Amino acid sequence: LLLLRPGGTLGCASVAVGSPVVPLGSAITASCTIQSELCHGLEQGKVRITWMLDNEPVDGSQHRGPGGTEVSNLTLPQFNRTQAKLWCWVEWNGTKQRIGMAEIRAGYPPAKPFNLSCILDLSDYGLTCQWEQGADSHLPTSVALKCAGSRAQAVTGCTPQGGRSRCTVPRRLLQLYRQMEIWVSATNALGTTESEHLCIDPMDVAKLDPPALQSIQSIPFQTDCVALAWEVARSNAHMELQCELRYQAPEDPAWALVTGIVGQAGTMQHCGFLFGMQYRFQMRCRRSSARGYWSEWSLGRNYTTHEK
Amino acid sequence: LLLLRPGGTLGCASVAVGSPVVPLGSAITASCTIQSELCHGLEQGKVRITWMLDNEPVDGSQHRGPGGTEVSNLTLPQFNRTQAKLWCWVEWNGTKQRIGMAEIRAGYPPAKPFNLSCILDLSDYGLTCQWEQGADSHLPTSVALKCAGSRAQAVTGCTPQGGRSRCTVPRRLLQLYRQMEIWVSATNALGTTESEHLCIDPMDVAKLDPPALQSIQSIPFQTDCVALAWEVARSNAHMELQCELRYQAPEDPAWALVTGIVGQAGTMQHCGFLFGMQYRFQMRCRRSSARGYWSEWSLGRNYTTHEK
Amino acid sequence: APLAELSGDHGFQVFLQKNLEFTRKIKGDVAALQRVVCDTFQLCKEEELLLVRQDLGITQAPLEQCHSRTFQAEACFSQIRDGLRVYHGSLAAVRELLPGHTGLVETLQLDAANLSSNIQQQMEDLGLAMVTYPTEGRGPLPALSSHFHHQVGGFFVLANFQRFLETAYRALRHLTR
Repeated sequence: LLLLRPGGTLGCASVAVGSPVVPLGSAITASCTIQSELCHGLEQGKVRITWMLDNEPVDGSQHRGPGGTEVSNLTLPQFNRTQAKLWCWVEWNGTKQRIGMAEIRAGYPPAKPFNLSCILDLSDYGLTCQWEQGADSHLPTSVALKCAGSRAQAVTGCTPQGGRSRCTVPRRLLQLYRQMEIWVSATNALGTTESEHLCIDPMDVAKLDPPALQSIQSIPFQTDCVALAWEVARSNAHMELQCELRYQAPEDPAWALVTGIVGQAGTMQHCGFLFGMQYRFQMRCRRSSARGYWSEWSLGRNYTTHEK
Repeated sequence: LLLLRPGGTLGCASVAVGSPVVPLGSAITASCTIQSELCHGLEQGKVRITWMLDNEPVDGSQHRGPGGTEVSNLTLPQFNRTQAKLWCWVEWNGTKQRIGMAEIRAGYPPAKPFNLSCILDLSDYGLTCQWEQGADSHLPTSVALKCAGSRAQAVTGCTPQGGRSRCTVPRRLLQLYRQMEIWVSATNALGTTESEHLCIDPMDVAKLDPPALQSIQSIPFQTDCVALAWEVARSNAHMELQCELRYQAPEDPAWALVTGIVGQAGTMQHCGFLFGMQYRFQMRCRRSSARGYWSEWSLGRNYTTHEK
Repeated sequence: APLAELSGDHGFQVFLQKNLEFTRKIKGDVAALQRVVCDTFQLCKEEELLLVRQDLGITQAPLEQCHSRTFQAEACFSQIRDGLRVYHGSLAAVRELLPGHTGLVETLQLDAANLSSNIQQQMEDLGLAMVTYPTEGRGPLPALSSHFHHQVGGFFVLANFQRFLETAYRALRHLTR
């Protein structure tokens, strides 16, 4: 154990490496320099320097250096570990002493993030984006989602926590109803890369809350028609929506679909139902600009048509 | 948009009450004073003042006041609501106008908190105290746990959140292994009250982690005795503890208890067990100063004694 | 730019559709806050507070350019943009009034600021001349003498803002094809 003398400088020995972070598989050069007169008990001229990569001995070449120093140089032609400690040892009083160390990391420049997509949550108007990280670079990599208004004012965004590939931009950093530029940036010691840039109006990727089917009844009594009353969720009350209805008879796996239902709330009529049959109805909506996501299907509602 | 004319004064009308907070059931006096020349369109001498308590009309007595003002006084002999708005109205251009308002609250001085008890959590050495709040005073009441070292230096403590009757004093505000004075203080507009003061050393109310039963075996083979190896939890390793063991035969609802087990870890012997019977064993500990709480019972451990 | 040319431009129509929806959203949130003020302070009807309003000297953000027969997009847009900025400031008084609804008021302020910058940026995109109106005395509200006056002040900030949005909505809709 190398006990530092209080206030003592560590001139006794030092390990230098070409670069502490290198591309995986590339060569490593290092040198261990010992100023023996600064190391109590190390007799000048009798210093034997050895190296260990983590726990494996590796060979260096030792020579007399300037100013009475002893220097050992080391080259590892192909460094294939992502992380290792390079130890410099000397013999001292019949014992082997760790006298210096350098940490080496190896990996790749960050992979280009891809499959970037975002959803606006209407409960708090937070914009949650997620992406694929790509191959592991084996190096500490800082990833951030970047977000700029159309006038490229300040770049804001969010930082994913706990190594996840998603994060949420809070409402106060967004500009609603106008195009924003959104991308992912990844940086590590070997470089920086960016995903494709998305140009989206956060409102166009709003995840709508499902509508509610209020009531279903036959009209008038003899026909094969049904009237449904429906209403959109409050959070979508100010939007122009297009909705669709689906219904299914119990044994029938296929859903029948009624599209092009427009407006905020209302009743709609649909015919062609079998008599005395129980049907299951669901409805969903999307912004009429057709951009953005469908809401989930509403809660199902069952209705049995009257007998003939 | 309240765009005040620069320098506009607001002297047209004002409502004054004896006190905005009164004991429940007591009398309320109020006055509404109108300076008609400061109210555009209110013709002097034709001002008719009326009152409403929330939405109920109440009668005042109106008279000419000093400086051309009109004053209406109101007395409510027994105010039984915990909260109300007293509105002063005037007629103006054929409409009734709300011209002034005073909020009145009624309740009781805070009830004396009681049943104060505290537990020291050995995982973070936070002292969590809880108490009973007593009857609701119907008034905004600030409650705080107070905590003073024996030399009555600074009074620290904690404030319960969300109306709860418990809070946790962090380690940095505690004085371990010495008596501290702990009490609850409650204050509202009608007064302040304090609970009984506890004098405790936080360590004496430490909640110990349960010991662990390491192994159970018969010794020696023929006897009705059993040897148990046990060990206290790491968080209690520095304490002098007294522990007790309990065991129970499956059908037997009652637990047999072995008390006075002392020390940190060890083995103990106990006899009197039936042969070929499965017993369930548990152990718990407390600080040997006998103050403070028992730990929970350890995880149960079953052992079947050998046949005769 | 003459109106005809403007309303033919697809980008401009997209801008109008988006910001009509945005205005409807803001109006919905203002109405929600008006319900809170009514429930909390029993201040629900404007006609019961005309005398106090007169006493407080409450005025409204000008929007006459959006009314007039000689409707001028630049002038009207400028007044909408400026009025939104002023309401952004005045809503601070409502936030103080309703500590339990800070989130909703802050969202309203964010939306007002966003709509204002959307209009500003659209005017720049269209090369419309920016007219800036004097905003004397239109900062956030000075301290008011009593709780009651503060509550009435908050009531009128919301009532006037709702009216302002109604007029702005009609002006934007007037420009849609």
